[in-house]
This record gives sequence, structure tokens and C-alpha cells, in this order.
Amino acid sequence: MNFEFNEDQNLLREQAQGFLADNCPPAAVRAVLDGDAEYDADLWQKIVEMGYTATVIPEEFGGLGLSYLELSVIAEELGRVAAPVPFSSSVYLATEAILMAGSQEQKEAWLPKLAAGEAIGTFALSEGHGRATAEELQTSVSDGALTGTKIPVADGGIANVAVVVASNGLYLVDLDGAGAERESVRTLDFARGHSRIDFNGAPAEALGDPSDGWALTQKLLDRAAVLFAWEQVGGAQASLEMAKEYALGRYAFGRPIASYQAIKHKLADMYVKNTLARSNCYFGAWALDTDAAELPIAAATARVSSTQAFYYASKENIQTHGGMGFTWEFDCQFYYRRAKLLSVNLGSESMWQSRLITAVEQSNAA
Amino acid sequence: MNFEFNEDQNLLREQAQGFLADNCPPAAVRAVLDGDAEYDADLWQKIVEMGYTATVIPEEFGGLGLSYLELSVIAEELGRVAAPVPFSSSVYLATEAILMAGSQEQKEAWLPKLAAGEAIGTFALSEGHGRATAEELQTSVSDGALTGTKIPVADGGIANVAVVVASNGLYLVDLDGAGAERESVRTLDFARGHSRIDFNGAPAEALGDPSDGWALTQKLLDRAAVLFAWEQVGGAQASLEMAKEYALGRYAFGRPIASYQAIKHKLADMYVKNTLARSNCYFGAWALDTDAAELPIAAATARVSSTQAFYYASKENIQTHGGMGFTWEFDCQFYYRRAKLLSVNLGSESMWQSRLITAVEQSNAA
Amino acid sequence: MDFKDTPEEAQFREEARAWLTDNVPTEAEMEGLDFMERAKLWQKSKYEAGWACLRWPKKYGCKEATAIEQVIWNQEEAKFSNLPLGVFGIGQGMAAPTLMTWASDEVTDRFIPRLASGEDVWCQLFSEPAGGSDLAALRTKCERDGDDWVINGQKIWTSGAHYSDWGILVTRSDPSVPKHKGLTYFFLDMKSPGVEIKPIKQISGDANFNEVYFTDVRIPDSQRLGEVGQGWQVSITTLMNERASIGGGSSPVRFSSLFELAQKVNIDGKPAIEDSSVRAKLADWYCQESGLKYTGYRSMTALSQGAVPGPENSIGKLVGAPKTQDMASFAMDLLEMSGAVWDPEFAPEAGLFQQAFMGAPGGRIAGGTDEIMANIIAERVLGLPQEPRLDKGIPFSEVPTGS
Amino acid sequence: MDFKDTPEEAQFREEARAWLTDNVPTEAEMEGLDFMERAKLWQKSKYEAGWACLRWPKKYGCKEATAIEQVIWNQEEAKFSNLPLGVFGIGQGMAAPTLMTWASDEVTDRFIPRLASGEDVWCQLFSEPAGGSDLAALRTKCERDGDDWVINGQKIWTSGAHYSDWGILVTRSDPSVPKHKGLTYFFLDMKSPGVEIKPIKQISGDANFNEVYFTDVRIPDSQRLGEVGQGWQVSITTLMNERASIGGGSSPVRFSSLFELAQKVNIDGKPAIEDSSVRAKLADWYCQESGLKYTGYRSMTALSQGAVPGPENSIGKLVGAPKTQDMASFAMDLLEMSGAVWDPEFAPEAGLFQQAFMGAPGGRIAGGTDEIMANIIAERVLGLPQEPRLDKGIPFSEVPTGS
Repeated sequence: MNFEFNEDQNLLREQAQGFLADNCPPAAVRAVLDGDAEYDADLWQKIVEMGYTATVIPEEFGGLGLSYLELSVIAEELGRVAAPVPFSSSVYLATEAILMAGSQEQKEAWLPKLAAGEAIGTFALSEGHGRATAEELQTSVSDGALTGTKIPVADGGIANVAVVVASNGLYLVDLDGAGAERESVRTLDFARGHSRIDFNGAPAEALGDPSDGWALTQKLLDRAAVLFAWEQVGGAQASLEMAKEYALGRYAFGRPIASYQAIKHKLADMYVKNTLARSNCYFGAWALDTDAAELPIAAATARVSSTQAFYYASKENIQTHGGMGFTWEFDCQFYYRRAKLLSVNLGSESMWQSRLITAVEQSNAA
Repeated sequence: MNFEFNEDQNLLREQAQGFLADNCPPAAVRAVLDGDAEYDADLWQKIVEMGYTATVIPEEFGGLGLSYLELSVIAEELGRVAAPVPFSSSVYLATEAILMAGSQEQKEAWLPKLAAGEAIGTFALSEGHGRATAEELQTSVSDGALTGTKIPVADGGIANVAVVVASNGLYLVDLDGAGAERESVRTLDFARGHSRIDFNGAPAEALGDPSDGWALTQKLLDRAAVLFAWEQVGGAQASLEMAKEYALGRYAFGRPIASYQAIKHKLADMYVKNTLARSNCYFGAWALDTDAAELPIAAATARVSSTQAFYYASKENIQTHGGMGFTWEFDCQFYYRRAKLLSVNLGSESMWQSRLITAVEQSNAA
Repeated sequence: MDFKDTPEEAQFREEARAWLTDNVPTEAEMEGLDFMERAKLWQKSKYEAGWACLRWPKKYGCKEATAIEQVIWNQEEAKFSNLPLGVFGIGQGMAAPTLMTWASDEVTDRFIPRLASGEDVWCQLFSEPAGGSDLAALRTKCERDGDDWVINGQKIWTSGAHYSDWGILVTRSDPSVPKHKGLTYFFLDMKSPGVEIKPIKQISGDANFNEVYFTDVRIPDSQRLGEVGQGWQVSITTLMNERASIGGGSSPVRFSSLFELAQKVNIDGKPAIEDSSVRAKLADWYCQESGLKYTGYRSMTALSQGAVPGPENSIGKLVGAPKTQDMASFAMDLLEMSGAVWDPEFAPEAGLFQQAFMGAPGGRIAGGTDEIMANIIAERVLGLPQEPRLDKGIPFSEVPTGS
Repeated sequence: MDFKDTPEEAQFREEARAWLTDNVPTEAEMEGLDFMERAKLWQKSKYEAGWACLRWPKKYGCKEATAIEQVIWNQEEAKFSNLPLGVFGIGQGMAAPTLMTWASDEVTDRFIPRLASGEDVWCQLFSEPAGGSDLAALRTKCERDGDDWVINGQKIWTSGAHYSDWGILVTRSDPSVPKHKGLTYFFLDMKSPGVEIKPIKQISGDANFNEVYFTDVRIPDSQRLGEVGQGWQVSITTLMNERASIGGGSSPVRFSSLFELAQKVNIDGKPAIEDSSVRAKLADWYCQESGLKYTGYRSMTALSQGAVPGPENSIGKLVGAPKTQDMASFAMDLLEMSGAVWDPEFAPEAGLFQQAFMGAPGGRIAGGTDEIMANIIAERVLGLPQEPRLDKGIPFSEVPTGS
């Protein structure tokens, strides 16, 4: 049994923790939260320099050719600091989509740029409220031109390239080119920019066979779900640690609030949820890395339990902080906002619960 | 605002509590639980003598002509002592069905007997596993003869008359007559007998218009749900009181376990659930008594919250008792068994959740 | 069992409704006035007609009404949605009863009519950063200096401090005795030199509370309430009068808002309301809302029969606050990928759900945390024992504080 | 990251599997033997081949294997479903390590090989009616009388007392000193005069535990372990060896059983598995089961790398026990009106769900309540402080007991 990160991966984690402690302290998150920027461009540049954006991209396309286990480690650490950067959009979604379905030409065109931070990527599926289905999508491509509106598009204001799910396929669109108009929309996580993008005949290249568009999208969602889940687990863990730290130092009626069972059992519940979620993420990372048949189950399991763990930990972290917890001045809000953002950014808990049972049914049928 | 039981009703409650303390102590429940009897026949006879079975039956049919508020009081008190008698089957279901849909002749034939305890009634809907629909029922009546199998029928072994839901109507069947064979089935509540009944051409009289059979069944379920809910709330309240009593007297580490937040908050949760359920039962009782248009909503609300409250209180009462709680010797089990029995006897929590939203939709549409 | 007023209640309701119908100012009449001006205008109008502070003694120009009459008035007044209420809540609900119990006639004769007529706005200066749920652990110091007291320290969570004329204040006069015994209670002019007020920004973006700093603030001894060292007893009077909330209070997100949303958005091509997991969740919330509503009706019945509202009313906040949080979160889930978008022109109901989600953590804490509410039910309703108290009987200065 | 054994582990697994394949008795070979005879037969066979009590020292005829080898053996042995395991668990898992730590060579030389070979069955006599979670509050008295000790009192929750040869026993030798200081530890012959054993019937109908009454039972001083008054330290040795459960343990009701049930029963004319509220519930349970499974894999990896299993393994019971209860309850809900029927010929899976529902309350209590498991995680994993202890440092006889 060897169900653990290896020494190199643990070293990478330590390095990432040090790097992020230096370059993404709470003040950095707060600067984006309080300001008008859509992301922390300096931090992003440094992340690129660390090679994190290049992690799983093969060397032939300018990447490091590392495994998804390394990327999982980075995802968790970025989640732990609530990094205000477009890593999930660019790496888990856009890069993944091209790796998964891109032609050699497309890979050559985009992967080196994505690896080197010369381009930021994103993913555009949602066209408004509710759970999207292939049948309901209005966006479509005809004669290589994309028309329709996507809202919200995470990091859409700063992305250079978008992977767009249209009613008739999965497409790659150069957002710096013609036919893509963006308008910033505000989400409850002010530390992450989102946009509405109106496509008016933007040139679009099919990713994979257009008739496989919806199936490819589902596969992409599974792959991204594992990495999102790691980021969520990182945030959940940070929330638990904040809550614990505060509860140990805060006294009421002559003793630390951490000695009251109401708080102790709350933190124990966080620990339990976080641990189960993390263990499911391990399995997700393994399945992603080995491209196992279990991926749909593993992804949904990791995603559902991480979403639940992060929501619980982030809200009960505030609760543990009492009055200070809901002030702007304290950092608890970073995780509460991010928990909700990450949970809807890739489809809700109940969507993933439903995907999980579908995956079990398909696995039983196979 | 006068949303409370009146003085006479409170007097009735006191009287019922005294009567049941004398005649339905835990030993009486235990005697049925441990023995082979399907109910406590002595207790039943005394309940009849108290007039409880006659409560809402009009005086012209030998009843007391009291309101559903009085019956609610009795239901709660019977629930509080987990009485091992067929009250719910005979009064909330059989009597209610005849009151609701019976002809003058049927009322004259059965209500005086049900009031005076000369007959025990029951209700037969289920034909096996899963949520019954009108379309799936196999039992049917042709030329006044009922054929099919009902399982389980609560108190089916001791009932004299059954209200049977057949695929083509709601029927009244004399179980002491020909064509009804009963076999006892054991449920997890050994204090309440259940049976399988095979009908082989048993003479059956339609209750109401046979083409309204399913609609009448739904209305009957709504009416019975309020009374079941009161019985459930009574059991939930008894569970809370047992847990509180034990927690106050049981010491660990030099202080009563009732002084630990894990126990305090558990009991507070029970109190909250019980209080919400009880308040919903008040509304249910009002709607039942006034035959209000709100009855479907009121019934489902009372039923869902009482089912949840009783399950929670009965299981956490055992938990509060620690090791002793799951011994046969202690009485916690009465409520744990009864909670589950009552919750499935009239359809599950999720069936009633679904009915509630349907009722809201219908109320909005009206 | 019915939902009707008694004949007396019905008559009172009729009178109240008639007066309100005739006297509630129209939007036109209030045009150009700011929130505070509107509030003062309306309060003065009520006072002049004898409808202000209904339960107060006749000698202050009030009606000496019953508790249920107060409830009926509140219900009727609440039907007029343009009325600026709430500004006087702390002064009338907490400061006034404290003054009536502890102050001299001279003080009450001066202040109570002004409180009733809305001339003065009061705030409450109890909570401190180190206090939280442990209110009596406050540290703001008072020291005697001639006929005055000198106050130094910091208060927090003070609603309305910035527009208040007066404040009620608990301070520590003696840290060498046990916690509850070394407190002294004052009222003070909020414009006193040395009082500094800073708004606290919440994560919802609102700023409903303030920090209040005291630097050598002087209060005349004549503004002391109760004896030196008796401040905790005086505070109890204030806290007992914290308006007992009947029923569930109002939540920004209700069953009906979620129900409507679930009719509008789709899951797999069908309205979400047809999805049985959505139905199950909505049903549970309906049951909670309905349970709180009818619990409120039962409390009102008790009030109508002369009972005093008790700690059992904590149930409204204990159930309502986390419910709001979970409902808001679920509403955003129903919206799926667009759930996090807060732009009012895009988000349903102008961002109601996102706003409620960000406000909910405060709702679960302000006015008593979920955990304190559960303690209140456990201890004061069910009669379970307190946790062991390590701060009992030892000098305040020796109670461990972790800092 | 993979699920593979190391080469050494793989080799060990191969050897274990080969021996098991050759030596596990067939049903025919065990015909006519009762449960205890089968258990003893199998244990003896393992002992003779060197496969019993793998981790014990070679001097007792064992392999001195590693922790991970023990896990591998357990996995392989568990694949043979007809093996009667469990009878020796307390003796080998708790009594033996205690003897090895605290007893004389004479005692260990006599008893350890018999424990390994299955000749003797042991039970553990710690819990008392007044004890529960507060184990050290035990009251069973021991009094010195010549070379013997005389025991009076009562133990409870003793698994296997009725078929045990020997028992380990903690008693109170001195009630005038604080709780943990007045205990003395023995082992005793369960056939001693004055020992009376009564089975405890559980609400599930099972009787897995006993009450054991002691009336003037005499134990030679040579059967004392540790010094007089040192019983708590000896007990700690026993308790530390309570077999650390890796992963979730086995629950009678699993995701797969509910999934199958939901395929078979209908809701509104369609299989329940198509109902989205059913799917949502099942998904959550799947995630919990899967989370426990992979947490177990991580623990096994740590074990494989030489770590000692710690308190974090409490998670299995804390999550698993209430989950079993809720799943069983939900299964009965899926059956609707027939859910309560327990007749094995009618109820699905011969009444598995009803049986699990009635067994679950015991699962949430025996071996540490949910609340104790949460305390263990809070205190021993997260490092949060204990609750204040009112029984510390005062004579046991003066600790409040409520009776």
C-alpha cells in the first residue's frame, strides 16, 4: 500500500508553502478584495515563474511534464491561501481542455503560452441561471464563427483564450481577437474577477470532434473537478486551522473557548469532513493521474465531499470567531466567499451528487 | 389571538394523563412487547370506557360529538406513553374514513360499534414494498367481492372491520366475515400487532363513490396525518423528558452529564424540533377541526416535522442514556421502535415532503 | 382554537388601525427628509396622539397598555411599509426601562418624555472586544475624580452610536473583586469630549455597528445608575428588557423566495421545483418557517392571557439564522454557475440571495450566537445545569484571559 | 501513489495466501463443531504453523512481524468467510500486551503461549454501571486478606464473560485518594467461586455482553499486575492496545445495499433510484464510505512506513455508526408502509435493515460514544484543551456522583 504523496511531492509542497507565505500573504488577497483589479498580477507572474502553470504540460510543449499529483499539491496550497489568481480557469480548465482534446497544432499554439504565462485561459459554459444542458445552450458556431453570450466567465476579463462550450461543439476562441466583448460582473468573491462575454462572430476553432462537444465537456468537468476539489480542501483546511488558532487564544468565562464542547465538537466535525474529503481527493488524484476508468466516480466523490467540507469549515470558522468573524477586517471572509465561488464555479453540490450516482450506475452497467 | 387549547381541553389532558399513568405504565407496554399478544386488551377496554374511541363521533351515532382538538389531546397523551393499542388504526383511520365517506347506513352500522369498542377498525393500503400508487394496486373489487393481498395491515389481527384501498375504490370489509384470511407479521415494534390479509372474494361495500377512491384515500391520509403527528409529538416529548431526567441524574467526571454542552445542545435540539412540530400540529388540529382549505398543507407540515422530531428525540434519548439506553431492560426502546413504526405506517417522511410541496403548488394555483 | 382577537383586542386594533390610516404620513409629506428626520417626525406624531411607547405610565403621556396591545399595535404599524422604525428601539426598549427602575425622579422626568417623543436617540455601550458572549468580562475602566468619573476603554458592536444623543454604559470600577461585583453603570452624553466613534464594516458591506473609544471621558456622578459596584444588577434590568422577539423575526430569504426561484430555473431541462431533492429541502424549510410562525401565535396567545415572554423565544433566532444561511446558499446552488454573481441587474431579486448569504454569518452571531441560544434553551427552558465556571468567586484581574 | 504492496509486503502476502489456501478447513472438516470448537481448532492450526499472533516475540512461537504484515494477514484471512474469528480478540489484543508489560516471566511463560494457541479465552472486566465514559470512576472493591484479595462489586459490558477462562480486572483498593490513584489491577480465573455472569439483552434481541457480579471472590496476590494503587497505569497499557481500527470497520448496511434496494422499490411508479432526493442521500453516503475507505488506505500506508496508528482512527466509528443508523432508517422509508416489517421471509435481505436499525444505537455507544469519539478527535488529534475536571485531585469518595 502506497497511498501517499512521495518525498519529491512533499518537498514541492514545502516549497509552495514557503513561496506562498512570502508572496500571497492575507494582505495580497485583501488588496484584490478591496481594489478594482481582477487578480493579483504580480503574484500570477511569480506563480508562472515557479512553473506551476506548466506542471502537467509535456516538455515538448514547454511544460514540466510532471504528474497530476504535483498539480494536486499546488492546487491544495493555492486553496489554502485563497490565492487571487486565475489558476483554476487557466490550468484546470483551459490547459486541461487543450491537453485532452486539442490537435497537435492547437497544442503547439497554446500550451507553450499557457505554460509560460504568456496567455491566460478560461472556460465558458454557463449562459445564465440554472443547470446547463446541451439542449438549452444558445451559443453556437457556424462557419467557424461563434455567436452567443456566456455569463459568468471566471477570469473572463483577463483571459486571452477561452474554451467555449457551444451547442454544436467545444471550441477554442482567442479572446484578444475580434468578436468577443467582455464586461466585468461582480461576484460575491471580490478577489476573483468574472465577466460576461458576448461573442459576435468570434473566430472559433473546434477542440476535438464537434459532435463530441458535450461528452468532452463532461470529461473536462471530471478532470477539473479533482483539481477544484484539492483547492477546496486546501481552503477547508485553512479554515479549520484559523478556527482552532482563534479558539485556543480566545477566552470566555475564564477559559479558552476551545475547551467548550460546542466548539470542540464543531472543530472535530470540520476535521472529519476535511479528512474524508481529502482522502477522496487522493483517490481523485490517482484516478486523474492514471486516467482510470474510475475517474467519473472519483471526481464526483472528491468534488461533493470537498464542496461540503469547505462550506462547513468556512462558515463555522466565522462562527467560531464570533463577532470579529463577520467583520471586513478579519480574514475569515476570504474562505467563506471562495467556498461559495468554487462550489458554483464548476456546478453545484447537487449537480455533482447526481453525477456521482450516474457514474455508479454506469460503472455497474460496464 | 387564541391559539391554545381551552380549559376543558386542558382538563381532558390532565384526566388522560392520570388515567394513562394508572393504566398504561411502562410495565403494560413491556408486557405486550415481551409477550405474544397483539395489543393490551385490558387497556383498550378501559380506553373505550373513557370514551376516547367515541370522541369525534356524533352523538347520533353513539359518540361524544367532541372536536378534533379533544382528539388531538388524547392522541398526544397516547403517544406519550407509547400505548400498545390499535387507537390509530381504529380511530384516526377506520372511524375517520367512515365519518368522511360513509353513507348514513354505513355510519349507523359501524360508528356505534367503533365508539363503544364493539368493533376495532383498521386501514389497508400497502401491498408490499415501496410507495403505493393507484396504478400499481393489485387488490380489486368485482361484483362486491374483494380479491388481493394487503401487507402490512396495522392491527390487522385484531380488527373487525377494514377500510381497504382497492384499485377501483375505497371499500369497507367485515374482517370477521368470509374471505379474509389473516396471518400475523412481526414488525420492529413488538408492542403493536400487524398482519398480512389475503382477501379471497370478501364481501366489500364501497365507501363513497368508487371512482373517487384514490382521492378519498388522499383526503383520509391528510386527516389521519394530523392525528398521527400528535401521537408522534407525544412520543417525542416523552423521549426528551426521559433524556433530561437521566442526564440530570447521571454523573461523569464529577458532574451531571446534563452540564456538558454535547448533551445540553442535544437536548436543546430535541426541544427545538419538538416545539416546531407541536406548533405545526396546532395548525393541523385547527385545519382538521375547521375542515379548512389549508388542511393538505397543515397535515403535511405537522406530519413531516413530527416524524423528524420523534426520530431524532427517540434515537438521541438512547444516546443520552449511554450503555443502558440500548438494553432491553430500559424503556428507551419503546419510543425508538414506535417512532419508526408510526413514521412508516402512514407513509415516509419523504412521501410527506413531496405531498407538502404539491399542496403548496395546488394552494398557489387555487 | 382560532386566530381571532378577543373583543377588547379587536376594539383596540380597530382604534389603532383607524388612527394609523388617518395619520401615517404620505411619501409626499416626507419628501426631502432624511431617514432620521422621518423617524423623528413619525415618533413625535405618535407621541402627541398618545400612541408612542404604549406600555409606559400615563404620567409620561403614554397609555399604560397591555403587552398584547403592544403586539397588536406593532402588527398594524408594520403594515405601513414606508415608516422609518427602529431608530428608537434601544432607547425606548432598553435605556428607558433601566432609567425607570434605577434613576431618580428628576432624571426620569427629564429623559423619559424625550425618549417617548423621539427627541433623544440612545445607544447601548455594553459589549467589548474581549467580552463577546461573556458580557461581564468587560474591561472599560471608570475612576472617580471629584464629582466626576473618568472613563477609559473601548466598546464595540454599538448600533447607532454615530447618531445617538445619549448612551447607557457599563464599566469596571474594581478589578480586584469577582467579575460581576466590580461593575458600575452610567448614562452619558455621546457628544462628551473623548468619545470617538468608528463604524465597523461587515463582510456583507454594511456597517450597522460601531466601535466606541473612550479617552478620559468625564461623566458626572449624577449620571450613575445604581450604587458603585452594582452595575451588573443594573445591566440585568437592561438585558431583561431586550425586546423579546415573538416568532421567527423576519428573514431576508423565505420559503416563498426559494419556491419562486425553483419555478424559474431549470435542472436538466425541467423547472427545478419538479426535482424531488429540491422539493425535500424546500419542504423542510417550509416546516421550520411554519413551526416558527405558529410558535409565535402560541406566544402571542400566552401574551394575550397575561404571560410574560420567556427564554423559549430564543428558538426564533436559533432556527432562523442558520436557516437563512443554508437557504441563501442553496438558492445560489440552484442558479448553478451564475450563483455567485451579485450584480443586481443580473442576479435574481437584485442580489437578494447573495446579500443574505453574506449577511447570514452576522445573523448567527449578533444578539447571541447559535451556541449561546442553545445554552439559553438548555439552561433556562429545560433547566439543565451551567457549565463549570472557572471565573467564579475570583478577582476579575486574576481570571485567565489568554492575553 | 498506487495501491500496490512493496516487494516485501507482496512476498509476505503471497506466503500468507498460500498457507491459508492450503490450511483453511473446509465446511466438511468443521462439521459438527460448535462456534467455539471451530475457533479453537483454527487458532491452534495457525499457532502450530507460526501464523498466530504475528507480531508477538519469537520466544512465544510467533513471527515478530511488522504492523503492516499483520494488516496484510488480516486482509487475507478475512477473505475466507467461514472462519470463526473474534473469540480471542480481547485476550490476544488487550490481555496479552498487558501481561507482557506488567507480569512476571513465570506468568507470561505460562499464559502467553496458551493465548496464542487459543487454549485460553480471556475477557476484560473494566466497565461498571456507574462508569460509562468515565471509566476510572469504577467502584468494585478489593480488600487485602492474607495472601489473597477479596473482590466485591459489579462489572458490565463484558463481552464473552460466559465462555472465558480468564479475565483482566481493575478494582478500587482505596477510595480515599483521587480517582486514578486508588486502583489495583488483577487477572482472575473466571470459574472462581463468587463470580456470577448474567447476559444483557439488547434492544436488537442480541446478547453480546454480560453483567458480572463479584461476591467475596478471592484472587491470590500473585495475580496482581503492577503495584497496589497502580491499576490505572496498567489499565492504560490495556486500553492503548485496544485494536486500532483502520478504516471504517464493517457496517451491516452499506451504500451497495441501499443502492440495490432503491433499484428494486418504486416511488410513484418509477424505481426509487431515479428519484433525485434518493440520489442525493445515496451520494452523500457514498462519499462518506469512500472517504473512510481511502482514509484507511492512507493509514495503512503510514503503517507500512512504520507509523503507529493514532487517535485519528476514531473517525471510522464516529462517521460509521450514525451513518448506519440513518441508512437503515432510510432503507425502511424506501420500503414505505412495509418498512417496519421484520419477518425475514418478507423483509428485503432477510430483515437486514430492520436488524441494523435496532443494532445501530448500540453501535453509537459501545466502545466509546459518538460524543467521546468527537472529544478524542478534538483533544488528541486537534490538541484542544480538556473540559474543566471537577473530580481532579479530590478523594474518589468525595467526587459527586448524583446518588
